[in-house]
Amino acid sequence: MNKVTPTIDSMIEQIHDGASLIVGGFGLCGIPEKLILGLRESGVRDLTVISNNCGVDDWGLGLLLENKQITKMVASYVGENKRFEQQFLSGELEVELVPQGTLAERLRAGGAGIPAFYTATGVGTPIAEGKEERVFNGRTYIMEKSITADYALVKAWAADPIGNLVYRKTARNFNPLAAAAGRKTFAEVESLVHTGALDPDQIHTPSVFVQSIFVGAGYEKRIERRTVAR
Amino acid sequence: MNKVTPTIDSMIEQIHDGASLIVGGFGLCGIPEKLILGLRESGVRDLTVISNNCGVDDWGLGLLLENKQITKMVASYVGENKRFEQQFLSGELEVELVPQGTLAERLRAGGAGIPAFYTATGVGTPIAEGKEERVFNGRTYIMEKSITADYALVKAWAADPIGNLVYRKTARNFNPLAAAAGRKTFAEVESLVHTGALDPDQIHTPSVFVQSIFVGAGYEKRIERRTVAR
Amino acid sequence: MEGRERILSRALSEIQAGMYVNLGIGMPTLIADRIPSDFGVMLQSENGLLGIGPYPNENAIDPDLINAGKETVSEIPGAAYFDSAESFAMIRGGHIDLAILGGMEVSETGDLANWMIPGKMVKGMGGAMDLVQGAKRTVVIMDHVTKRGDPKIRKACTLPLTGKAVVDCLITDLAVFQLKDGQLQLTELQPGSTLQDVRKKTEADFTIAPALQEA
Amino acid sequence: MEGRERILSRALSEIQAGMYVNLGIGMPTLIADRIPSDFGVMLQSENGLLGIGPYPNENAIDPDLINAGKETVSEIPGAAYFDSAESFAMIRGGHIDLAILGGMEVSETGDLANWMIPGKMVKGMGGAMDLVQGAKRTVVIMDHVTKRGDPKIRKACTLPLTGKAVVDCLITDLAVFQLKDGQLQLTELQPGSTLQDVRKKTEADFTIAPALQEA
Repeated sequence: MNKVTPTIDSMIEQIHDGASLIVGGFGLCGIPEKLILGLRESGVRDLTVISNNCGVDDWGLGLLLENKQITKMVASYVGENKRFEQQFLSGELEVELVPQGTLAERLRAGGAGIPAFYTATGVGTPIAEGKEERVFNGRTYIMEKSITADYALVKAWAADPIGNLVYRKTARNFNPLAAAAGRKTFAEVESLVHTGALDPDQIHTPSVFVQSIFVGAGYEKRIERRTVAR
Repeated sequence: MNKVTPTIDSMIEQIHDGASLIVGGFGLCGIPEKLILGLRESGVRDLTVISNNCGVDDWGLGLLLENKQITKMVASYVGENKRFEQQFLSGELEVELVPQGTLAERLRAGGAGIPAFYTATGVGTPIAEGKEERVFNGRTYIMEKSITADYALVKAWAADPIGNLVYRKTARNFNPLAAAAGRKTFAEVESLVHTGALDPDQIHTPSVFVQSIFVGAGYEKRIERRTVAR
Repeated sequence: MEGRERILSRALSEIQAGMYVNLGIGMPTLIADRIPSDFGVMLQSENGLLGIGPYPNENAIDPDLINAGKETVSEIPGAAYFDSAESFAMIRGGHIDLAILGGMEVSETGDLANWMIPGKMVKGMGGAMDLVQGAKRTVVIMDHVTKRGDPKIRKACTLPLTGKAVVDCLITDLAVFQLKDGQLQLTELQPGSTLQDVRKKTEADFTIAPALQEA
Repeated sequence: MEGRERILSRALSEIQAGMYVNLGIGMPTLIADRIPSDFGVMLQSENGLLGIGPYPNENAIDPDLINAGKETVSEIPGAAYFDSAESFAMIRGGHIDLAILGGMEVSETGDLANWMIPGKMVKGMGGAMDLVQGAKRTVVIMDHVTKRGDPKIRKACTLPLTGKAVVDCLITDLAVFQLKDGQLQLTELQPGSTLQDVRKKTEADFTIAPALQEA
C-alpha cells in the first residue's frame, strides 16, 4: 500500500466547486499551507470550509477568502482577521460561529460515527438558539450535531507511505480530528519515513484515516505573534 | 508536584464499601493487577465495577468475583469466565452488558463532560430496550449516557512523577478512557522516569487526569491464550 | 473440516488489496493466515491494534500484545496502537471496509444473533454490535446447520439479536447469500452442494439469483 | 496601568500550588509570569498544550509551539501535547481547576459577555464558552468601567452572552465580587477604592459581604 502522490495536483483536481472541506490548524499553526495554495491556484469556488480560524489576510485560508472562493465558513474565532470580520459583518460570507470545544467535539463525533451529543457549552447564549435543550442530572445541556465533509485537508510532521501520521507540538490541534471526519483525507507532510519507521505506540493518526499523502518542501510556517522572553 | 505514593495502601484505603470503580484492561492485558490484589486483600465490598471484562476465575477482577466483593458489573464480554457466567445466569451478580464500542464511548464521554450521545450500535437488539430512539439523516440511533465513577484504576507502562502516563502496545485499551472518567484516578505503573523524560508529543494520558501513582514490581502479566506460530 | 475449508476459502475472496478488515473471534481469525502478504491488507483488532501480524514465535510472545480473542499475536510494519475509543471511532465511523464475523443465527432479513443463548450461555457481545453497524460491509460465516442438524438460517432469529438487517453477505459450508432489497438472496452454491440440499436445510425464505436459476 | 497591576496581583492569589489552570487571551496571560515556579502549577492552552513555559528566546522560537493567543511560547518539563478534542475533554470534563478570563460585561447574576459586539466587532468565542462551563472555577478579570467610563458590571448584559451564571469570581481594578446564591456579592475593595466609588461605577445590584459591612 502506497498512498504517496508525487504532486499535489492529484489531490487538488478532485476538489470540485461547492465541496465541503475540513481544514486542520489553529491560527497559522499546523495549517496545510501547500494544499491551501493549491486551492487558491485552482480557483475552485463556493467552498464550505470548516476550520477553527480563517488564517490571516494574506496567508492560510485568508488567501481563499481574499479570492472569494469561500461561501460559508464554520469557525470558532475570527480574531484579528480583518477581511473575515468585514465579510462576516457585511453578510457577504455566511459564517457559523461554533465554540472551539464544540467544534472539536463535532468533528470528533463525525469521525467516530456519533451523529449528535449533548454539551453544556453555549447554554443560555445565542449558540443555543434553535437547539434542543435537555436536562441530565439537574444540569441543562444542548444537542450538537456531528460534522463530516467531502474532504479533510491536514498537515502532519511525518508520515509513512501507508498513511500513518505524526504531528509536532501544538501543530497537532484540529488535524487528527479533521483526518477522521473527512470522507476523503489528504495529508501534506514535512517528511516521509519508511513503513515501520514510526513507533506503533506513538502514531497520532492511524493510516486508515488517510487516503492520500503529499510530501511538501520549504514550509513557510508563518508566525502570527512572535513573542520572545524579555 | 509529586503524585507518587510509596505503597499501594494509601490508594486502597480510600476505596470504601459501595464505591464505583472503572478498571482498565482488556482480558488480562493491561489490568492494574496490584490494585486488584490490594482490593482483594482489603475485603472492601459492594463494589460496582465498570470494566470490559471481569478477568478469569483466578486472576484479575475474577479474584474479586470469587470473593463476592462485586455487586454489579458493567462489561461487554463474559467470555470464558465460568464464575462470571454462573453468577450472571443465576442472578447473584447484577450485570449490565454493554457493547464494547458503546462502553468505550460512554467512558470517553464521561471523561469529556458529554452527558449523552447517540449511536447506531445496538439498535433493534435487547440493548436498545428502554432507550430513546432517534432518527438522524434517515438512520435510527439510540441514546447512550456517559459513565463516570468514584475511582478509576489504571495500569501504565511508564509515568513521570506529575502523572503523565504512557502505555505499551495493546495494554493501552481502556486505560486512558478510565483515567479521564474517574473522579479520582489511581495509576500503577511498571516504571517511573523523571519529569521531562517523556516526550511531550508522545504522552497518552496527560497528568491532569491522574491523582496518584504507584510503581509496582514483578508484574505477572498473565496470558489468557498463548498462541504461537506453527 | 472440509466444510470449514469451503467457508474460509470463499470468505477470503471477499478481501481485496488495500482493505482495512476486522476478523471476528473464532473461525474468522483463521482467514488471516490466508491473505496474500502483497495485498497490503491491514487487519484491525478492536482492543486497539491496526496491523495484526502472525502468531509470534515462542520467544517473541508479549503479554502486552494480544488480539480481540485474547490470543498473543505480533504487529506488522506500519502497525498502530490506540485506545478503545479510537478503535471504535474507526469502526463506528465507517472507516473499516469489511468485518467478517461468526454467527449463531441469521434471519431471512439479514438479522444476526451471535452473543447469547438465554439461560444457557452468555459470551457477551464484545465489539460485534459495533462492527455490524459500523463496518462498510459485514460478512457472516457459519455452518449452515447446528451440530444437531437444526437450521441456523431462520425466518426470524430465536436468539437475542446482535443487529437488525446488518448481514450484507452470509457464507456457509453449503451456500452464499447476499442481502438484496432487505431479503436474503442465494447467489452461489458451494462446491458439491445442491439447491435442493440448501432448501432442505434452510428455514428462511430466500430468493435465488438469476444466474443460479438458469443453472 | 496601576489598575491593571491591582487586578493581576489579586488574580494571582486565586492560584494555588498544584493547580491546573487556563489563562485566557489578553490580560489573563500576563499572570503566567507571576506564578512562583515552586507552585508546580500546570498552565493549559486550549490549542493543545498542558505545561506552557515562558516566552522563548529569539533563537528558540518555534512556529509549531504557540499558545491560544497565537503567541510563540515554550514548554516546561512534564508538558504534554494533545489534539483539540482531548484538550476540550479536559476542559468540559471538569479537569481544569481554574479558568481566568477577560470580560466585556458581567451581569449581577454572574452572566458573562466577552466575544462579540453586534454590528461592530466579532472576535468569536474561541474556547471561552467551553471554559466557563467546564472549569471547576471561573474567575473574570476586567476594568470596572469602559474607557468611556460606562459601567461594565450590569443588571443584565447588553452584549451576546458567553455563559449564564458562570462567573464564580469577578476581579476589577476597584473590587472583588463572588457569586453567592446566584447573585454578585462584593467581598473585597481593592486598595484605595471605596464602597461609594464601587456603588457609583456599578450598574448591577450586589450584596455586600458581612466583613465589608462592618468596616
